[in-house]
Amino acid sequence: LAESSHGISAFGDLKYPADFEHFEYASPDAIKGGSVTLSSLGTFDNLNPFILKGVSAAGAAGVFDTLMSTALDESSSMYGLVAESIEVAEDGQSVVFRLRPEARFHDGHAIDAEDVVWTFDTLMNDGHPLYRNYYASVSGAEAIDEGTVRFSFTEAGNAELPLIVGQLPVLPAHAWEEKEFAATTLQPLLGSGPYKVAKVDPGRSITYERVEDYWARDLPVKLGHDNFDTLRYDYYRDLTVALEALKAGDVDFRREYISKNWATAYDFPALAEGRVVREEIPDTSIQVFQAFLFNLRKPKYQDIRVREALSWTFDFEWANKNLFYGAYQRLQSNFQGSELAATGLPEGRELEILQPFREQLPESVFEEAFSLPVMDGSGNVRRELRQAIALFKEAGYAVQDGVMTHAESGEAFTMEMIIRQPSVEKIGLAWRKVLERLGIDLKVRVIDSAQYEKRMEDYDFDVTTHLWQQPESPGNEQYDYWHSRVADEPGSGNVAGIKDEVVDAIIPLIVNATSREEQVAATRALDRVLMHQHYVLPQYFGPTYRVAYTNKFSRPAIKPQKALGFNTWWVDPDKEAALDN
Amino acid sequence: MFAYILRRLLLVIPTLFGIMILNFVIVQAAPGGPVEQVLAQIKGTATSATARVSGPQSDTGATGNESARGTRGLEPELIADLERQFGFDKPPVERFFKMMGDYARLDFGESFFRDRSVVDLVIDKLPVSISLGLWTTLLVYLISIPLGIKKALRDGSSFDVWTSGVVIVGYAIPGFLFAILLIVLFAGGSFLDLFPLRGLRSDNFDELSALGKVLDYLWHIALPVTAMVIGGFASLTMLTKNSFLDEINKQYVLTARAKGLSDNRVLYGHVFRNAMLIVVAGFPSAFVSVLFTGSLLIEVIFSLDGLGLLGFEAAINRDYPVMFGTLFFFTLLGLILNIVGDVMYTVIDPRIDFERRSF
Amino acid sequence: MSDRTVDPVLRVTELSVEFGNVTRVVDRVSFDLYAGETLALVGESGSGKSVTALAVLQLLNSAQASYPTGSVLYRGEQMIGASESRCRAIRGDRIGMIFQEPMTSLNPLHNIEKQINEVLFVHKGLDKRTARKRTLELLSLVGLDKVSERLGAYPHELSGGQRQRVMIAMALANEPDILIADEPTTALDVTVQAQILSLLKELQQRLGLAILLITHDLTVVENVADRVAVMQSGVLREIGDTRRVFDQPEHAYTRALLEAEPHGEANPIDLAAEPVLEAQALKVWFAIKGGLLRRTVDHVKAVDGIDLQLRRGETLGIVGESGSGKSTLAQALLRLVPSTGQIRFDGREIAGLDARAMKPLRRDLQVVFQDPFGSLSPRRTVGDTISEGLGAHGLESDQARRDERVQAVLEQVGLPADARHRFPHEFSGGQRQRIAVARALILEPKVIVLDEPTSALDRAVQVQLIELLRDLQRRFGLAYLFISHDLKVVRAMANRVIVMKDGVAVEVNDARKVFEQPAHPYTQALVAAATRVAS
Amino acid sequence: MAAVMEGAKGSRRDRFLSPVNLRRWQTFCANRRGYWSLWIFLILFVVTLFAEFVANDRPLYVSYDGQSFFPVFVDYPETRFGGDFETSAEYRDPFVAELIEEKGWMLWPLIRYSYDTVNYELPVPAPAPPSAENWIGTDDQGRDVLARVIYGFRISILFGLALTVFSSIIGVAVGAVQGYLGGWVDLVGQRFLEVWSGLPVLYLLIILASIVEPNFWWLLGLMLLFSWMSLVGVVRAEVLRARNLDYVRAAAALGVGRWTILVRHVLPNAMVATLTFLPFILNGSITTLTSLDFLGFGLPPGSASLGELLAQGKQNLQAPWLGITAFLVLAVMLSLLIFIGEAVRDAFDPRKSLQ
Ligand SMILES: Nc1ncnc2c1ncn2[C@@H]1O[C@H](COP(=O)(O)OP(=O)(O)OP(=O)(O)O)[C@@H](O)[C@H]1O
Ligand SMILES: Nc1ncnc2c1ncn2[C@@H]1O[C@H](COP(=O)(O)OP(=O)(O)OP(=O)(O)O)[C@@H](O)[C@H]1O
Ligand SMILES: [Mg+2]
Ligand SMILES: [Mg+2]
Repeated sequence: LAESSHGISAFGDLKYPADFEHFEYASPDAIKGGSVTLSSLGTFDNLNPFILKGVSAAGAAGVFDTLMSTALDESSSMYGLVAESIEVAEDGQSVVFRLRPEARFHDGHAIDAEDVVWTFDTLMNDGHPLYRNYYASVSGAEAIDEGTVRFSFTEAGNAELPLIVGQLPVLPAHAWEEKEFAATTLQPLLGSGPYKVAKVDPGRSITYERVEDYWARDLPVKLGHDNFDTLRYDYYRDLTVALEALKAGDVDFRREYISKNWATAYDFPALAEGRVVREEIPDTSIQVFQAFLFNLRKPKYQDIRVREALSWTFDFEWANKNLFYGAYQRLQSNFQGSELAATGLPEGRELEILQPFREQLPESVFEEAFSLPVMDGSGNVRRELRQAIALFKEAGYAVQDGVMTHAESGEAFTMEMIIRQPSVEKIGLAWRKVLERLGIDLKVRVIDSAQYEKRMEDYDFDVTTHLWQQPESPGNEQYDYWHSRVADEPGSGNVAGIKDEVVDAIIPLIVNATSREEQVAATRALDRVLMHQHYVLPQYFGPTYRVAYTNKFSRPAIKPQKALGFNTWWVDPDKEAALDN
Repeated sequence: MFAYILRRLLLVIPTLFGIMILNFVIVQAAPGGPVEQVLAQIKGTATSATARVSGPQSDTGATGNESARGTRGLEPELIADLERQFGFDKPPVERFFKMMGDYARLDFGESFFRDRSVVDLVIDKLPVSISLGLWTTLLVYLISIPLGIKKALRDGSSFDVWTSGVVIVGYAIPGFLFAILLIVLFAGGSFLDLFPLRGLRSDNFDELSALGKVLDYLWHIALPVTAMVIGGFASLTMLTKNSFLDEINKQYVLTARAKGLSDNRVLYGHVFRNAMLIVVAGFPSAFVSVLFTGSLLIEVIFSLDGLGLLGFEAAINRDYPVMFGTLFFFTLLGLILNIVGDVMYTVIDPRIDFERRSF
Repeated sequence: MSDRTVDPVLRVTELSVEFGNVTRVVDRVSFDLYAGETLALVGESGSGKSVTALAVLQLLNSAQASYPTGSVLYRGEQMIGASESRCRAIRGDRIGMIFQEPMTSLNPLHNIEKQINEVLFVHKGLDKRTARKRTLELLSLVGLDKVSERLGAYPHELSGGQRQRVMIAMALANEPDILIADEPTTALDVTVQAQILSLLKELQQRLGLAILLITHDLTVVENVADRVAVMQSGVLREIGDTRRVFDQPEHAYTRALLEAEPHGEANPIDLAAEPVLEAQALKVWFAIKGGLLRRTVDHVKAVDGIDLQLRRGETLGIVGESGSGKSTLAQALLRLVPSTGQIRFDGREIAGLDARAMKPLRRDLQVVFQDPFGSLSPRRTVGDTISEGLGAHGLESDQARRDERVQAVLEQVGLPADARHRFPHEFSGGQRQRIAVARALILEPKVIVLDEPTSALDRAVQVQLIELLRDLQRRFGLAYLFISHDLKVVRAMANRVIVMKDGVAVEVNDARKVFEQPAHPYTQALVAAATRVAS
Repeated sequence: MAAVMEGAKGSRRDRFLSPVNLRRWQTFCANRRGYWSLWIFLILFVVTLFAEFVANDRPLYVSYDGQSFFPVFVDYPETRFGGDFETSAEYRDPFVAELIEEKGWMLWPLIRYSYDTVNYELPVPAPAPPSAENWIGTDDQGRDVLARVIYGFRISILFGLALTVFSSIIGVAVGAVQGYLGGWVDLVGQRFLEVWSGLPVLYLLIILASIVEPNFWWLLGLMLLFSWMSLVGVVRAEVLRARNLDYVRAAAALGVGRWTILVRHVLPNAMVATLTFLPFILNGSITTLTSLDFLGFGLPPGSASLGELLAQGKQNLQAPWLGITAFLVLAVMLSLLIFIGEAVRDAFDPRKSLQ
């Protein structure tokens, strides 16, 4: 049997020892108290965040504790919360959690193994379908004794599985005896977490209050967390109005996702008077990978020269300067912002992995560091277009009567981009203007999400914008993202339809990596191949968290590396007092 | 007349049936259904129904709530499961007749996504819709009609010109822009912070005195109603004015004046009824349209949950039970009000009948 | 009766009225009206009588009409330019007005009770119950039957004469100082007419009512008026005591007016001529709706089984009590109201024909409605209205020829050619009536149904029109169905006469027989009344 | 002889404008507001109709190497002027401009932007405020607002006019027939209308968008399917009333055909309501197009549309020139139409046409 541990990471390299006092990024001196109002968009009609039906309230998950708690400054480590220790079976086929005897629900009931088992079974049966998908490789949970629970897996050696099980919330079985789980509710649910629901105004606002005698309050994983006495979410339907709410002082904290607002809308009296602070906090976590995606099932995109040519036509620099107030940076990798991103030339283990495939890969993989064309931001892209035209020529295209046409088939090269987020429309249209000069007609179509989903599922599209949230520790999902075996399965994650032997060969190396180094090397190799093959055309990311908040917060000196960590902030009574004057 | 009303009432049933069947067919034909909607939700790619209306939430596609591992492909069983859950494993014809059967028993089903009965949902949203609809309609009618009459009387005068200008400008101001403007000016933090930003009542509503409640309510609806009425005056005012101009020179008006009636009495007692056939008879349907469709954007901006939003979201999110349920309510109400409207015609003008005419 | 030593209640001096600053339709008219007297205003159709009356009450549309000269003093108070509120206090209370065209002068959407009550509410401040009582009283005073049932009736449910009496009741409701009566009895049969006139007399004696009576009926003038004023082309030609004017008219026009008299006999008829229009057992019942759901509770038997026959070249007069169903009968024959029974036109059964089948027949079956104003489209010029029939029957496709015919027919009825470019509201009552006649004549039909075609015409025009009709009849063998209260005119036109009462024909006979040996008591009363009035 | 001449002259003028119509025209002109509105509207309409000559990113005329070019009409590849690309020349590109100016000259339209021309040389991020270059600023994609308004006005007006004309004709006809005939025609027709108006427009749009790319004509067609219903009720009510009037009966007695009666005598009563509604229907059509754009079911992204401008106005409160421009355009257009409508109403009011 493997030995039990206070925490777990994919490769066993925990940053914090068993007797750690608190996470580095949380301050033990944080002051509990104060009340905070946040804004939320849309509406809610449900307090049970685990089911399909209803729109659950913001912050509803804060009422529940999970088996383990994620460390926000490590790539993939979790430390016991409800579970005191975790033990992965030698064969990797199961994992055992030992629960903390002091763990309590808010009604005083101890959290026992039955609760965990019940939660798992309930989520799998009546919970949101997401769980069935998420825990597909977990075959079951069983209570060994009152304080011990075992999860078994359908596959062995997947280092990711114990981690996702650790994310399992624990719900009180006894509170659900009479109630139907799958039904939405506006009755506050019994949980064990740092907060409980204090007041619900359906669809309009929800208020949580801190549980004073929270059982885990002084646990290392929770120390310095969840400091506000009351936490309230007000719902707004309209973004502009939500922003006004900040200006009017109805909201204490806001993250801004729109560069234009950030640049122009933040000049209101409260800010000038210093009652509201506007700040950019560097985002050091792995970035969402957002890219134009070509449907490689269509022959016209199968030519790498065509794909590369297209990358010469996307004028990010102009768009960034003129449309986004220079707020963004170009994504250069699938794993931007992480050590997993390929940089420079391949070396070491990465090179070793790639070497055997030299034949199948473009030479640039070994000879050049990957970079996307950088334009001067003037909108004048003549130089780049010449490149693009040259590539198109190579690929057998020529401009005839002003239209980019395949020389042999006589087929015009046209593109249709479907998008579901109106925000992408702008860059789509900017791109369209450039493509026009190549004689390529790019149609931009915005469609609603059900229709979008339908078309994506049927792969009935030409170009679209897609997002990948890459995990800090890549694993099985890479099969779904890139592997050829899912390329033709309807509804898979390999939306682009990549069928690349090299990619197929690298993915197992990532999944089966036994050390972080191996994982990193393999992932970099994958990243490098994907980028050099120009399967997708990367867009951009925002390198900072743009936040504005009432000037009453203090926060720990160290920010968590992988998140903003608002739940480690606290209301500083001095600042709050200063506000009132 | 009695026979006519009876006939009309009986005809409501086939009409409703026709509407439902047409809608059913068309909705089936639309690409993407509730299953796709759930899938999009699971994958985190679902965009909110009102995204276009309320503006993009983010420059990037990301909003910070992508689930880390949710983007993986979905098992076919899951999809089949969802289909079963929504009843899509049965053929459309069967589904339709089941739905109609349920409706006949006044069972309107439950929302696919919300776990509330359709009836509850509608009842929930009524206060907002009625508040907006009623006040808007009332204000518009109470202001436009006298104004239109006055304009008719003073046709061509400078009063006529400037009031035309005002109502037209009001009409041309897009309601939602005006709403935003109102918010920024009167409810935001940059200028005056006089009015609440959202909702129909304050948090402490229950603790207020009766008068306090009324005031609180008025305080909340002031801005949305202002934004809604601003565009409503023009057409009614002009219609009133023009109908009056048409009627005001008729012989019977002369008689009325010869009786020594005051201007108002002539206008409201005599001309009004003659001129207002369309306006008055159009009232019910105007009310319905304000109630159910006229206020989507205003509802979004003032974070009010009304029927307009409910219907729109249901349509975009493919929440069929809610969609058909609301459709059913609205059309039923619309049909009944049409009958009321037609009966009003005969009340207003006793010469009117609906019989066949042979010349 | 009247005392002319005191100040007149109404003094009109040098009054002129212009429309659109160009046409002067009343030119420097002056007259006084004393309490207790009746001043008759007579004159040719279109001479400005009605306009003068309206000017007195300041009821002309100020945007169109102007008063270049003159003043109107009511009890010494200037009316021209007086404040609206002052005028209002006088109108309907101190000065009552009976409009010339009762058919269009009532509010179509208010019932009778409401319309009469209103005057009482406004000036007397009566409550609903008392007002109702007074309304009932007034209605019976003017000789309306079934008064309490009629209170809820709408104008369109009343006959022309009934509406006229409603107008009279309304004008008298507040017992005014002055009554301006513009052709108050045109739609009334002689008996009712006599009743109304004596009612006025009685009021005059009791209250010192001053009456400005505008009429074409010189017999009436002779009987009731103290003084007569004669107008022509907007100018007051002569004013004087009735006897004096009638005996020694000073102005040539007055003389011409007095001399004109419908005379002569109806054209002889060819008894062998085949009937062109026949009806058998013709019935028109109007449903009376009651209750919340407006179900039919009873019927008004407006026409209750009438048989008639009209031969080529014949004139069939229809006389009878006001409200007896004459107009309804006419409309039924024309298939304009739903009826039961048989109607044969030109040997063809037309009762069941649909609109399309009726259309070609209509060319030969024309009508002049009792209410000329209502029967003219307000938005179409007179020329369009008159020529419309030509177009409808494809008669004259050439625009210029059509125009010529319109001009010709206008001339025949005594209207200027440029009338065709004007709209109906710009004409006087008598002019409108002639337009309606012109519209029927232009088609050269076989049968014309004439419902009170001469009621608003002055004697001279009346005579001219009758001559015209008779002439056409002689030349083209036209047949007329002639509805009138004016027995003189009927006599001058009709070969046979039907006397109607309560929807049935009480007597059908040769015209001479009817007038000389009336058989039915009602006819006797009618003829008696007519002679009484005449003497 | 002279008389004949006189007559001929008279009749020619008569034929051109009968005395009544002459009077109507005079009454129309007498309403100064309406009269001037008509002129302004016509001018705006014609100017925007030729938008390509007013606002374009291509010169009207190019003289190059002694030859004449008309880029507004013809696409000349850039290579024609010695450039790189075989696609249509981008005349605003300084490189191309230089090439041409070396050997010739260009005549530019008043506004050197088309509705989709991006001003790449913005001094500040888009939306840029009004400047000498972009007279009423740019939108949030760097496109000239004035150019977009000109093109947007054209497309909106054309859409609105087409929709209004067709839907009014259909609506008035249907309402008139139902009201006039009454009976079963009315009863069944009204029910049909109710069913029809119950159609889920949103879904039809979604379906349409999934089959074709919605363009001007598709949207026009689809909107036409529904927009005609707005007038039916009004017209029907008026006709139900007017068919009982005496003069309608009189026309029937004349033997005038029922349809002619309907058109000549009954419908004019519905005219006031119709005329009053027309400007609003027109504006409504434009707003419909606007809200379609708003919901993303409208014209393809990038098209010039007032709707998009409005949406941008809302999303860019910091750039008031967007919202204000959109509002002004709508307000001016609506005012003009309403004033014209009033004057037309006056012209057809017999009691007005006196002076
Ligand atoms: N609104 C108007 N516009 C233009 N002319 C008018 C108008 N009203 C009346 N007239 C003209 O004024 C003249 C006088 O009309 P008025 O009605 O006073 O005649 P009247 O003497 O009452 O005739 P009748 O006996 O036929 O009723 C007529 O020639 C008529 O054409
Ligand atoms: N639409 C209707 N509804 C109910 N009753 C009606 C209607 N039309 C007419 N009547 C009634 O029918 C009767 C006959 O009316 P009609 O108009 O035929 O009389 P008339 O003989 O022409 O009278 P007058 O000489 O007064 O014109 C009247 O009592 C009238 O009240
Ligand atoms: Mg007269
Ligand atoms: Mg009659």
